[in-house]
Amino acid sequence: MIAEWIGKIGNFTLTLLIVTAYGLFMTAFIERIIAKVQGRIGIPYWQPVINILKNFFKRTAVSHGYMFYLGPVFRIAGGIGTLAFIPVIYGSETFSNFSMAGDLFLVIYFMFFGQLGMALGAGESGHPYSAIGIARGLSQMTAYEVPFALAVISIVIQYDTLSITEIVAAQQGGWENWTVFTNWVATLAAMLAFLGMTGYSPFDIFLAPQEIPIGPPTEFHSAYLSFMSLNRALFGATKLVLFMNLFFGGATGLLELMIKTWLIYMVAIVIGVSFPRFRVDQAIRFFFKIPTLIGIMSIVYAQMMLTS
Amino acid sequence: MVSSFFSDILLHPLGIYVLALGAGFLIPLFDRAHRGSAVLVFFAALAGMVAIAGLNLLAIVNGAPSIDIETAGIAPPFSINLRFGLLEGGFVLAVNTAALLAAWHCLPALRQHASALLLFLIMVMGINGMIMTRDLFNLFIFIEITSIATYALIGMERTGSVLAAGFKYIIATSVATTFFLLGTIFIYYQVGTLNIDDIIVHADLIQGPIGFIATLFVLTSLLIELKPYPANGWGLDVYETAHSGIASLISVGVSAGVFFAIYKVLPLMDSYLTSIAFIGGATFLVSNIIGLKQDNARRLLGYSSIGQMGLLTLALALLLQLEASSQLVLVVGGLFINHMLAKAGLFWLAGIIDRSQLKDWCAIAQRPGLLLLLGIMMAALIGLPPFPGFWAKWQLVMILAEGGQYLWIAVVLIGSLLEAAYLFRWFSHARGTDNNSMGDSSTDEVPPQAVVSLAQQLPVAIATLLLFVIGYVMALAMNIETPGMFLPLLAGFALWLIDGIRGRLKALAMLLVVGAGGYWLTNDLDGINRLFSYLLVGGGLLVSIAVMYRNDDRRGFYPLLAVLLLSLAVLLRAKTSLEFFFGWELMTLSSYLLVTLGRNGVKPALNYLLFSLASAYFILAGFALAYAASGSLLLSDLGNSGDSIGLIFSLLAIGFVIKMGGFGVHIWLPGAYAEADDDFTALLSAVVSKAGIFGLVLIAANLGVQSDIGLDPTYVLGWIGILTATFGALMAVFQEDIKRMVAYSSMGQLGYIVTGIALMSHLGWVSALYMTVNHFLFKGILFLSIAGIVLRTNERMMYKMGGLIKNMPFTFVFTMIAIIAMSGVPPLTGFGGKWMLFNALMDKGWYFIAAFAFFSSAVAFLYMFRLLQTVFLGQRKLEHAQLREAPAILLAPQFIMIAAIMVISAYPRLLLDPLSAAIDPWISNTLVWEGFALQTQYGYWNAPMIMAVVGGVWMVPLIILLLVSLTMKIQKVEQFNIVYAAERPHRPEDTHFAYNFFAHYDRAIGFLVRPRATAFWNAAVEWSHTLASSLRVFYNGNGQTYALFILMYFVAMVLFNGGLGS
Amino acid sequence: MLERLQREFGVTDINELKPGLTSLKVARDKTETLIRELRDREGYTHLNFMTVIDYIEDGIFTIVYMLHNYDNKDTLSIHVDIGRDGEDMVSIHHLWAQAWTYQRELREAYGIRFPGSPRLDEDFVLEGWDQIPPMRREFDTKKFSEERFGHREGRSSEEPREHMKVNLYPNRGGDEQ
Amino acid sequence: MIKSLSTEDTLENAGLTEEEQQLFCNARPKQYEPYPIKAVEDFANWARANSLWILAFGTGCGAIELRPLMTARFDANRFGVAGRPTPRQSSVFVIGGYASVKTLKRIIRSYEQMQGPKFVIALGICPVNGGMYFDSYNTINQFDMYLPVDLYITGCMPRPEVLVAGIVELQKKIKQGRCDGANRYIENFDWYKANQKKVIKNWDMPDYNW
Repeated sequence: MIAEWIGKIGNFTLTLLIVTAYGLFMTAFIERIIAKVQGRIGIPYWQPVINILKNFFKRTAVSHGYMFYLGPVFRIAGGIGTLAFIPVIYGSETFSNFSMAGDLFLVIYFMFFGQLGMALGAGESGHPYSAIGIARGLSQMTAYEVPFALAVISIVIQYDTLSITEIVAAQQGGWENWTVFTNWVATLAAMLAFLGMTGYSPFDIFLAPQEIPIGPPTEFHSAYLSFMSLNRALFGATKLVLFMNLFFGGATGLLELMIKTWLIYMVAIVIGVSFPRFRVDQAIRFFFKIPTLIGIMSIVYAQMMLTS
Repeated sequence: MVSSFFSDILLHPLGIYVLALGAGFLIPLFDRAHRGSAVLVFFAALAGMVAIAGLNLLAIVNGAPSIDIETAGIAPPFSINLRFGLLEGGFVLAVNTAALLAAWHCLPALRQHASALLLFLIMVMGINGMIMTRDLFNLFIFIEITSIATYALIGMERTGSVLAAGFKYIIATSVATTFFLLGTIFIYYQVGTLNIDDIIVHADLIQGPIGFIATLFVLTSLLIELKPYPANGWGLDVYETAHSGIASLISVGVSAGVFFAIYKVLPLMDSYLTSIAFIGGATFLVSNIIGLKQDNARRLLGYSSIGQMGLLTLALALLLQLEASSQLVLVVGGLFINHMLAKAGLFWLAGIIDRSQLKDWCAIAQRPGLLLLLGIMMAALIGLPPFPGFWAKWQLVMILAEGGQYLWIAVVLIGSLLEAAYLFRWFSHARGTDNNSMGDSSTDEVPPQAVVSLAQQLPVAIATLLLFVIGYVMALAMNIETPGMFLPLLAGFALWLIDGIRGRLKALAMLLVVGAGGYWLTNDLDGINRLFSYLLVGGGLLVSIAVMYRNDDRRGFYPLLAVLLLSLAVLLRAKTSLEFFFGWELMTLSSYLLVTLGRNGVKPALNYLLFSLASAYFILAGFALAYAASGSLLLSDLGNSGDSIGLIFSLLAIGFVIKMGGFGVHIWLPGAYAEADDDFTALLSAVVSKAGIFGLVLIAANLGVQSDIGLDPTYVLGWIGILTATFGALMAVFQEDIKRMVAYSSMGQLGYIVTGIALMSHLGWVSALYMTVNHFLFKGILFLSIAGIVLRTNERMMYKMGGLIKNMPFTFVFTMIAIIAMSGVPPLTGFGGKWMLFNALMDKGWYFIAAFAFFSSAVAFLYMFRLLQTVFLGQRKLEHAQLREAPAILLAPQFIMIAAIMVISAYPRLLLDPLSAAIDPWISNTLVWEGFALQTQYGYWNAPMIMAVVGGVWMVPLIILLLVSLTMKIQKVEQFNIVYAAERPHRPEDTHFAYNFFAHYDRAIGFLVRPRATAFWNAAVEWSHTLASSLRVFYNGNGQTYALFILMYFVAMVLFNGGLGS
Repeated sequence: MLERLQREFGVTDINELKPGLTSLKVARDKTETLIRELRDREGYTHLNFMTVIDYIEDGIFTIVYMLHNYDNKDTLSIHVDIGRDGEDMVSIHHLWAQAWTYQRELREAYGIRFPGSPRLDEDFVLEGWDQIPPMRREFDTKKFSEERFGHREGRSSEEPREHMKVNLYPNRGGDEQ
Repeated sequence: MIKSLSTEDTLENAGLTEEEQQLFCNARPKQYEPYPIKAVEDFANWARANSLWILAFGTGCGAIELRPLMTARFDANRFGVAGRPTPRQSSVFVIGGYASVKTLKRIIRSYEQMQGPKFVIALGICPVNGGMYFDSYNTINQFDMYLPVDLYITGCMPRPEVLVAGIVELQKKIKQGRCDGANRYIENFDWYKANQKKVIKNWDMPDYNW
């Protein structure tokens, strides 16, 4: 029993390191692509790591209170936990993490864990910009959750299960079995929601580096910031893995994982560099219109699939 | 000789007349000597009349035959005879008692003229005669005697309006009695006798146009005396202007006499029963509609009085029509006694207080005794338990349902609701709408209080006592499980007696009483009732511990709280729908009164009461239908209702959903929750709202499952639930008032539970019950936290707070945990409920409801975060720098509930197994456990493992951060040490982002939550007021017009009943 | 128009500096009515700026209001002389809301008071200024700067005219004209 | 509020009203030592040097020279330079030329809100000796009297190329562990404060803006 748990924890630590490293690498990679588009060289590949290290090596810090101190802890716990409940590579015991603890529903709800804790930490800093940023971020979250929820319901209808492993299993056996091809409506709705989830332009108002200096994390610095940067890489990669699992057939190996997630990420990046920013109420209205409609259609589509 | 004289003459019913007439002679005589002695004679005579009636009635109840009095020594039909039977005895006793009390009440006015004393006796005697006589012409005589005596008494006060009213009265009654005489003559012409019994025997002789006219004249003139709408303007003026004692006697005494007269002649009127019912019903409904518009207390009572007589007439006619005359005593007698005591009491109170405008009644706002009397009278009048009206109305509705008279049920219930509306509006005025219990009431302008002596209150108090006694007797007659059902009232009364002692001691006593009583009431329950008893009674006690945080006087709070909590126990204990309804109404009444005790609670409480009563009437209607369909009052027989099961389910569900603040009928909820006392709000939300859930579970179990048919209403209910959840959450987002916000949140969370129950599947129910427990836990914590915050900051607007985490760390942590438990974020309890609900929804195929559930739980994050952010985080106000943590007695129950949340989060099986077991009798278990993991068709949920993983992934970064912190110099800074764009903040107020927190959200989808429901209900109120004023057009105050109306009424009656041609 | 102004307001020293820019002088007491007249009747709806010229030699401040007429693209420069030592000036903040910012600036830089102008005494650019207003010509800014802000040794400065002569235009060798 | 006697650890915060005293932290800043292990310190310095986050606070005309740094032509991203909108997260403060007294107050506030190690680059001649504003009533002449400067880049105005060269130079200095401006500030805290208060007359902020 104990040995089993130690094994699990060891495996998970490995997954965690790989996914985090991959997330960091991908951040830099995307940055470099953007730089290339702009005719620059861009940051070195290890720049995100250096930034995180630099912040760990800060020698001073301030604290606004215990919730402020715990905010980044909650944040990264949210990221790690979310990863813990997702099987990363199909068929691999090593990368199945703790997905036996709960299903897709658990993952979706656990995503809030970090956001809530982080929001509380930022709130205690007493900075009005933090509160404004969170207010905007949460509002936007309620909006993109709608198409996402609809898409998730659609695929749950389709596969008749909430277990991520089983959803991936159902998509094995060739690209034509992937959700993106079998249930493209749900995938479309989910990918639109994904744009909001990643927080890239045009849905990055809650960070808004110019108007409200970087929103919720305004007061965070030093090691706190390192935690949050780590989480940003980790959580971003985790969301990609989740989307890959749900809609793009999962991955049977690390290489497949990387290629697929990178491609999914590119969607957000391409749209992000092409469009200007929405105001938050515009963003909310946007999600309640076309994406929600597509989401509703996806449920109808899934039901039709079942009956036919 | 002497003894036989007593027994034969004085104690004989005839003694009533002897006493009246004898005293009539004696009074002027004694008056010459001394006014006081005349008064003594007067009272002796009245008391004698009461005694005679009482003793004779007792004898009859004990089996003696009814007494026939033959005058002139000749047997009827050749002479006038009087009868003193069971019904007559009851009426006579009631009337005489009321008269005695009324005499006491208006003694100061009566003793000014010796003749008034005389007239009063004559009037009472007249009424007695009307009740007892069996002779038609004699009846006319007594009516005339009464009329004239009444007229004279009305004129006792010689002001213009009184004289005008009296004149209109005598004209109207003269016109009516003229027709009566005509009718009598015609009947005599056809039958040849005036004896009513004889006429009934020879009823077949009354025929043709003459017979038709004769009976119609008799009937209509009697009905006119009862002041039916619209020919009743004259009566209203009298009620408004005459001395309150006289008015009360007109309202209860004269009306009783006439009513009994109608009862006597009804055997002749078989063909008119429908008209009579219609007249009664219309009068009841219309009077109560018009009553809404009244600002004058006495006129309002007049409308109520007329309405009640209408109800009595309706009940009488319908019962006879349905051939349920065996229930006459219970229904009509109950309604009559109830009306008589309550209405007379209200008239007397109106006389004592002597404020004509309703809004001036705040004169008794600081007089708890008078308020209590007023409240009891009104509660009795509306038919709330335990008063006679409750039982009578219940029985009436049951009989109507059995007879299929659904329209009349609607009339009775709507009319009652309207009556409740205006009566309790009055009560609200009396309660004083601007009542501040936070202790700074000294700054408010306290209106001059009415000065009332104890003696003046005596008649009202006696009436109250009689109401209770008769209510109890009726309860016995209805086979109610006494004394269990009356325990709440007893406990409340006991606590009321010690209401003078110090606050905390009272609270302690209350807890002990409720604890003992609750245990006694609920210890033999099992299954789902036992589960709910833990929640409602045990949980109620737990939350109630917190009431000890206040040590102020809180008059009335503890007794009412005991009544409320024990009535919940009664509810759980109920085996029959009657017992359930009894508990339900008791709960409604006590929680209403508790809400009025809040800061500005009176107005929202009125809303609360009206919606609660509406809910109760839906429930009543549902039970009535079920009774009609299944023929049983047992709750477990609800399912045998055959085809009407869908309708019954709908009615009952509407009732319960209203009580839970469902979408569209939620407008009472925020106000009541926000304005009630802070600790009581916790109870209201955490505990009392569960009564609605219990009801829903009950009907879902007994109706939905037992009947074994797919119920379409459940799908609607599912949507109602989820819309409630969504809109509750959305509206909570935009509130500034912390209590309103959490109130809306409460509404939203209950919505999920409704949906869970509506699923009608095992998993759905388990999720609903699980969420119920969870809701109890987190809402209890939240509202108690808020109580602490409000106590310390004396503020309810969230933007006026901020940064309280530094002062109230425990409250913050508790609130945070409660909010995580509410939000559904793993690993705490909320997740389990949401997970099961989602699984059950998917299982059932309610996909869009599932999507809504998702959305609303996301929206819930907005307000949850706002609560934490704007109250505890952000910038602390300067004046809050020295605040202390909430009192320990408030924190203790919260701590216990936090511990419960933690345990359930880690081992939900501890809770799920009993829940599942409680549901098993209805739906077989579908929970599959694999180790610690719960499995459904779709997914799995391993709570202990989730807890362990989350704990792990939380602890590891924390340890790392702590280690890293060792290498850094971390400075703890103050609230203004923030990056403020290179400036510095100047005041916490302008640095704290809190007001209109989600302005952008409002811009995006705020149009969804504009107060449409409120607008709708306001329009409904407006509409009913318009209707009331348009129905009032008949009352122009002109005696001639009124007389004309009476004539036209006859014509209308003739036409309505087929004209002369028949 | 100018004649009318001369007649009604006693405007003097009318000077057409260039086409479309005319300066004129008016007495202190008539300033407000004149400007109001120009704004409401003559279409000079825009206050370009207001400033002060310090004639320390004459002991006066000349306050300059620059008004512009969008219709005929004409600009009027209205000069008002006030005494240099503490005489205050009529405020026109009620004519143009932005005027109070100018007046605040003038108060801070020159010490001219505009009674009634809002927030007049708040710091504008100089926070916590404790000397005589710095733009008055009697204020020795170099001396103040050296006293207050110090002076780093090793600094050499060149007279621009000499520097340019030597370094930039050596060939022209100092022949002016 | 009763305030404990001024000791070594607390500052007087005389510029604040009594009501405001409780709203600001009054602790005296402390110096920090290098990591005890030399290798760690070197590694840390390498990381710091390669991740220079510049505070986006344009304090003078030099601010305009910072903008081209991020463009394709100069691409300071290559050196790990990035802009940061909040001083809490920044490590480099570029003083963009002249600093008026009013701005100096904001510069001090922002500098103190940055977390150590932190570096200051003084751009242009004005921070050195006042430059063309040497006789202004409103512009300080010697910036290093108020805050420690780690690197001067002179000129009026220096071109972005020079700025890039300066950044590389700063990186070298950091790697060598010679950029201890933040510690010098704390070491001579009282001297700096005296100088600051000499020119900033309305001192309505705490003595150290945590």
